[in-house]
Amino acid sequence: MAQAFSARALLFTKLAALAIAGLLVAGAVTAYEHFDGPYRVGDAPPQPIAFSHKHHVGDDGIDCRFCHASVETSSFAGIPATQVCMTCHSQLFTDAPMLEPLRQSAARDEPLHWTRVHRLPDFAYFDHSIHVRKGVACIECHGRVDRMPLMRREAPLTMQWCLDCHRDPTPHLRDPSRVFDMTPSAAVRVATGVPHEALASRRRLTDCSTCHR
Amino acid sequence: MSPTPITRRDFLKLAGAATALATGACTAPPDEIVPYVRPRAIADGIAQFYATAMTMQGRALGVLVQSDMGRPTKVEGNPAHPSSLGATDVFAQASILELWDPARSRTLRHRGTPATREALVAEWRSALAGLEARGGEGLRILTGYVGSATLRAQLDGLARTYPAMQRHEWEPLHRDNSLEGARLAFGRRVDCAYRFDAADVVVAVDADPLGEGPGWVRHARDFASRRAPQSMSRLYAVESFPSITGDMADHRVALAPAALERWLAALDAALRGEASTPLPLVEAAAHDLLAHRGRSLVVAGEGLPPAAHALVHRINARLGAPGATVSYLPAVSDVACAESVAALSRDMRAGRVQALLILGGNPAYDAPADVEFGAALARVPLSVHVSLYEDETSAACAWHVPRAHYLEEWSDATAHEGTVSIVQPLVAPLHGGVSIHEAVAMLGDDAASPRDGVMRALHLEGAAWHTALRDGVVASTAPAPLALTVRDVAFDPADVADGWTVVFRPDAAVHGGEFAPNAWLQELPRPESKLVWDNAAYVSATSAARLGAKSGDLVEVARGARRVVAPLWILPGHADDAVSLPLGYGRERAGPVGSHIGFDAYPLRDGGFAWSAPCSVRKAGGAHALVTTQLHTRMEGREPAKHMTLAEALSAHSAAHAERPVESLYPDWPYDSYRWAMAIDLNACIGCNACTIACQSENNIPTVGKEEAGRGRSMHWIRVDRYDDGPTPLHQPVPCMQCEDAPCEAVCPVGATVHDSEGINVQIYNRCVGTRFCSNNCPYKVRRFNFFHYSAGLGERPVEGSNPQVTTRMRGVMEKCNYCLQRITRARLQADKEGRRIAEGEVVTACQAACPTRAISFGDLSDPASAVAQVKRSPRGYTLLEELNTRPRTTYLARVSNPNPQAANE
Amino acid sequence: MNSQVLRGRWGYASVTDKISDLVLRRPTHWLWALGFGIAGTLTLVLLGGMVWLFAVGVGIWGVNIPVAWGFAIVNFVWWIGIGHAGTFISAFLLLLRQKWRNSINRFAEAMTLFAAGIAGLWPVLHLGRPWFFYWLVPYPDVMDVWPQWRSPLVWDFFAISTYLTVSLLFWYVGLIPDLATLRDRAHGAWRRMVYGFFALGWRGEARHWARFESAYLLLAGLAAPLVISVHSIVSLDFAIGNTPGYHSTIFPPYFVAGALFCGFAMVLVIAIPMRRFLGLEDFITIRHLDNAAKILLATGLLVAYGYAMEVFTAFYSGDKYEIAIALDRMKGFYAPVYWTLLFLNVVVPQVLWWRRARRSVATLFVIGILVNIGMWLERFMIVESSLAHDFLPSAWRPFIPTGWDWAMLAGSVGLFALLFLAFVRVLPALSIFEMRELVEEEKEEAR
Amino acid sequence: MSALYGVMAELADEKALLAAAHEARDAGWAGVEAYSPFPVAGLAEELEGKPLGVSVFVLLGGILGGAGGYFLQWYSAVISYPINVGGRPLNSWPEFIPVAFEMTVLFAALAAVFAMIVGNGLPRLRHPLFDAPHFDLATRNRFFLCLRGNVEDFDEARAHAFLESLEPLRVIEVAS
Repeated sequence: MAQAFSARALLFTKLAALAIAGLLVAGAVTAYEHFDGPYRVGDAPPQPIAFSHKHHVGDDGIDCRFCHASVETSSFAGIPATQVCMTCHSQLFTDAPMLEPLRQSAARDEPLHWTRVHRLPDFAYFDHSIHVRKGVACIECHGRVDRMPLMRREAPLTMQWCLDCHRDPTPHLRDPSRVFDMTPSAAVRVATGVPHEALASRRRLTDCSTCHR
Repeated sequence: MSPTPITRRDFLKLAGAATALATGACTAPPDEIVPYVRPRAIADGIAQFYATAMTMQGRALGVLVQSDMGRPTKVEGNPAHPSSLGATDVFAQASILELWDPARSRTLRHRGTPATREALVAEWRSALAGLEARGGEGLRILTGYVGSATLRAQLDGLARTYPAMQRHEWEPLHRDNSLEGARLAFGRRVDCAYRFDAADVVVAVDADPLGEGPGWVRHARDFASRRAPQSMSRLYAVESFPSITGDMADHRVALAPAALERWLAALDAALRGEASTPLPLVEAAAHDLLAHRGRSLVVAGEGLPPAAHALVHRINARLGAPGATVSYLPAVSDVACAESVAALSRDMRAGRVQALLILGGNPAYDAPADVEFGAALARVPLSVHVSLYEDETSAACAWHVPRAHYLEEWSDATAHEGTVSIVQPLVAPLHGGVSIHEAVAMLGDDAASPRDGVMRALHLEGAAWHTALRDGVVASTAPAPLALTVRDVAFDPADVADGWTVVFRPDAAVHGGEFAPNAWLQELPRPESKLVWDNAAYVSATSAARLGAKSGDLVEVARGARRVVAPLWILPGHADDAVSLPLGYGRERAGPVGSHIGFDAYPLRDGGFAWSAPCSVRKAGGAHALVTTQLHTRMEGREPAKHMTLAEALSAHSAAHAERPVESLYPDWPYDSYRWAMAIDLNACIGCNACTIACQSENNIPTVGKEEAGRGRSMHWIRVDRYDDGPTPLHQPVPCMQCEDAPCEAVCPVGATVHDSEGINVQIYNRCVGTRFCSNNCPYKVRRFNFFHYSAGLGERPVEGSNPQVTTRMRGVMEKCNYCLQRITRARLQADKEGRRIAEGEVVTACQAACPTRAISFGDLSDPASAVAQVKRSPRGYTLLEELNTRPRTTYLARVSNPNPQAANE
Repeated sequence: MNSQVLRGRWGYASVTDKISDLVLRRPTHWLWALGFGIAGTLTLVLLGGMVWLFAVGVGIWGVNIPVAWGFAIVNFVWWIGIGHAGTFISAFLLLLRQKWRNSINRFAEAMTLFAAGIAGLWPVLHLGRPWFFYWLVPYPDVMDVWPQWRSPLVWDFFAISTYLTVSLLFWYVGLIPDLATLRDRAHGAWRRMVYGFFALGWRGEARHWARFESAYLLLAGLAAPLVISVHSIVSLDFAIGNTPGYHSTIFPPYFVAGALFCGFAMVLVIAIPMRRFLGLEDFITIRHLDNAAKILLATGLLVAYGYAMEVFTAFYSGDKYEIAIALDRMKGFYAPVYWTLLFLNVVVPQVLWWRRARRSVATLFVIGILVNIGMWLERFMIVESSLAHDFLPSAWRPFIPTGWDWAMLAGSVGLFALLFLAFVRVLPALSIFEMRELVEEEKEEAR
Repeated sequence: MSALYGVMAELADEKALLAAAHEARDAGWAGVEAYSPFPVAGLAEELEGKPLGVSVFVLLGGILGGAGGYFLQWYSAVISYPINVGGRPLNSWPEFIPVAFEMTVLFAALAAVFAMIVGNGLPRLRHPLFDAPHFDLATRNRFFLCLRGNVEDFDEARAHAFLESLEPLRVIEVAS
């Protein structure tokens, strides 16, 4: 009676088994890559105007609040209206081709359409004003925008990432008066000491209802 | 609304989703940020409130409207407004959906085809030019009751230019009888403003002052303020249809309309000490009224004939009511609607009307059947109808002009007791509608901007104007009460003929029919029957038995040649020999939501018989599927809604229900910060449903449509249960009880419903997978499930109109009341930024805010001084299904009734 | 004398050839083809229902508030129950050294596998957002959240998946020597390779047999408590809840008994036609049917006791809600269902007291079907009537199934039949090596 | 040593096989293998090399599964993300038992199968024996005793002689 498997058949079987295993692994990896999609960090999407935070914040040293005016009062930090840009750019670089869309917007009274970089799902409610008030600096989430020629996302903005801070905020806090300062928190706290803002309990900060409703 | 029969598109969606997954296109689509061009004063993300007023039948309810990023999203009551005192009714709450309703008229039409404003103005002007010679004879204007000084001024202006012009008024739910009654009694037409807070004894004869009509919200508040056991008033109700007022009465008798008149006559006799035909309750009521001279009141319903109203005025005068419990103010109108519209119709048919301008209203649908208004309209060469929707009248008119919603217009309005308030726009007309004022201005070429028109009409400017604008009321504009002397008017009640009487009633949700396109109202369970998406012919069990019909069977109600076929509904507490037909249904042109549902009762309604008429009723054969949200209205001895007599209430001693009732196996969870809690006073709740719609508006709750509602899938987070087997009908609002040992939470496999540190049982929609175990395990059945993608259904608000602070739920997730978490969060963040605790009264839930009777108290239980903590200490306090030891944060106060001992042994 | 386990004269060779030829030689019978066709059609109905369900939502079923659980749960409990008899036969009877088990365990285990698999399908279909079913699995995710371990549904998830896995292992281990037989007897290189692959190169060496037997026995030892735990946990889906009619401590044993009851009914429903069409009367003898019938009777009595106790405790407890639901079942909207299930599950099985009934193939077949229907109705009664009539009268509302409810139930039955018909074509319906053991034991006894 | 896999006797029934195995042991043969179509009681004991018991692995698997299962629940509910669920204690141990139990059974069962398959050196899809004539009957109705050729001082002639002495149906040479 002969073997059920010839030597070659056996070889092929083994190869097939290996191939299937390989495919599964590859599939899993790619799947992870894809589902990781909305959380991809670091890429700077194209914008109607190649606005450089590096230039405005880093070089010119304009305060965040000049453009993001409602960051201290509202959940929404605020995106500057065309006219806010024009306060300067009606004088400066008035004929720079780069600023054409801006001038068009002002002339035609049509808003600019920026591409959103920091995006949270609809069911996650984030409030800028309270974070700023409690001494969470801009750079904690947005990174060194003063070094970003084009806006890019520094943080994954996953629930896990939010929780990391909500579970132990202290290392990320500084004196509220210095939240718009671009120097890292550690350094600031050496200078000004640890802030003693009254924080909600860790339990409150990790309640589902703190961010979801 | 309904799951909208699934079309090919859904399969495409599915296919799309599948391929999306296949191609791993899971990265979110890039979304945009679109800033303003010019900076705005108000930062986005912060809600603003503006005062304005909503007018119905010429009388206004003052409201504060919430605006998020310039979009009106929620209506609240205006505490400064005398008709509101901060509360609202279902119509005001639902008006936000009306504003955003995509079915509203968007185009100016001439005989159905889109036309330009210029074309209309041109034709109108040329027509008027023709009429000018004869002083505008043949020019007619039809309005409802005019509560706006601005409009009055404009119309007077027109009248000056065209002396021969004639004005007509028509309100389907007019007050001809009471105003005529006043004329009989006082020699002039006046409106009554009641002061239930000053009344120890009230007798309501076929009247529903707590349930509908101008000022009812205020009436309910005043009434409730006198229902606390310490100083409790007594209410007698004699009526044919079980109204809210009847439900709240300490004594109630159900009588057919004719018998009501006899009862009133008997009461009058008894009051005058004459011997009267012995009718139930007459003696007791009479004694009570007399015993409380100056603190008692008799209220007559619109259904009673003018003479009866005159009689009631005389009785009140004898009881010393005027100035104390009732005051008189100039009538909303000097026109008798029925005659006015009949005259107009006559003239139209006679060809005496060349140009007709109809400002609002829908006479082609709701005018008295005998005037055949719609047919007559056809004879008018130039007819213009200004309305929110392209309705029956628009179709019958030559021109239709889309009207601006009251949240889109400048105007002014008058409260039920005469105070003037300003109507200001929250948003520019969404569909390019024009306000009535603009329409009149446009046609009578008056250049002034609507805003200036209002300022001029109210003689307001500068600081005064801005104050009025901010407060929503013009200070001290309430007219001084009229001092009137009452004449003697003979009243001989109609003799009680045997046979049926048909009673016409405004529908509790669609009113006269103007709210038929509103899905929220369509799906609002009617207080008396819990029916939704339909009206029905209401009769008593006895009468039904006589017909040999059961609920749902079709019956034919006929008056001579005119007949209506309607589904029957047996209503406990309804008078025998009478059949009540709610108006406002059977609309032909009420948009995709409101058309072709229910039956139209107007064809039976004459100018002469506006509220009741003799009729014949017979079984028509066949049945209609009526949908009720509550199949079982008996308590089965479980007493979910508790009731006690005044004596019991006064003798009961504090049960301290605020504290935990029973021992638990589980160690206590510490709640070191706030402990939110709610108490609902069944003694104050009148079952008006304002809370239900307020909640729907605040929390973006979708409607599901008749079919789905019939399957028990309504989404209301706070439902009002009704029980008929108590000593008195009981209304019980049931939101989530926020149990501390919540049964729902323990069984959720993914932790989608859990407790937060302030003791709120939160529902995390984005975590919910939809096992529905939580609902099974909820003894109160307050959880609602999205069986289909309801939030995308027909009749919903577009996303711009919904509350941005609340997640819109998708198909397959559970939802429920969360004590308006978004409001608590708003307050918490504010307080936290200011480094303080949330103050008492800083958080007001939507249901609490809307409630006319302040039946709902809400607050922080950890503060023993808080209102809710005090209320919970009341001896009437109890916990729903306490024996289950779920330890709810929401508890109840028992209903109390204050029967007259004399009546008991009558 | 037809009470032996093995009828007629069979040797190692003949018994091997007989059973393996069912797979390797027997041509397709037209009845098999017909059955396969019908089952396939019903399966398509199930698939269609699933597509529609995923497209628009669970609203296509009759579920509502208060009755948020519908056919999906009823069918789940019913199918998982059916599965239990297989494990009971293969595990318990093995431990109890019941040699009559050898000729019925293989297809009974297959039945278990298919039933449990179909049962496992329902909870997923039941979900409002089925695509998130994996949230019941504990894994480190970007949300940092975990399953809520206090929920019986999570216990269910672990119980069902464990049960499926262990049943599969048990079944497969038992199959290895038979697969080797098929490998060695099949014609055609491909068939030999396929069977050979799954036989893992089994040679039947003595020490291999030793390990094989101890592993097999240990698996049986594990499967026995497992099968008890599974339906106990399923019963906790209800008993943990506070709903009157759910909240009852007798549920676990009551459910296990019920499971075996309808499981054995299903064994009869399958065994009777199978022995007929595959000509297995010599292996699945009247003795087997008789024993199965006895177990059916016994478990039926346990179930009857359960019903009695449910009513008794309701009134004995004096709990007004429990009393109300007990009365509602007898007199309310679902009374017809209640009395029907009592008749089918309590009255009908009493016939089995008569030896002649236990030995009448036709009678057993009919009873088997009736009991299966009865047990489905019982699950329906427990799940729906309790929810339709709980604490607040204002919330009372009956559950009325839609066409999709019925269609998908029928579809699942079709899928079961489809799997089984496929099984008898590709794998030995009886355990060959255990039949050889049986032959040997019979020889011993003969001596 | 030899090139042969071994020499094998084909026997008619389990008795003969048992006897043969016994004699082979008495005759001091090493590397004896016995093949049968069903487990023959006591046969394994006749051959040298006590098979390592599967039960040990099952015990270990069970302990691992149970402890791991409970730890997983305790860690996620108490340490990783403590949440107030219906007022229940974080470590609701009675409600953690079912999952722990299921995990115990699952891991024990997996261990059993794993131990059996690996212990038997499976899968082994190709094997010299499969080339031996008549060996296909080992899964049907024949019993084989095989003397392995890979042992010290294996003498093919003696093996033949010994096997013939058992009066088998036939003696087969199995090439390796």
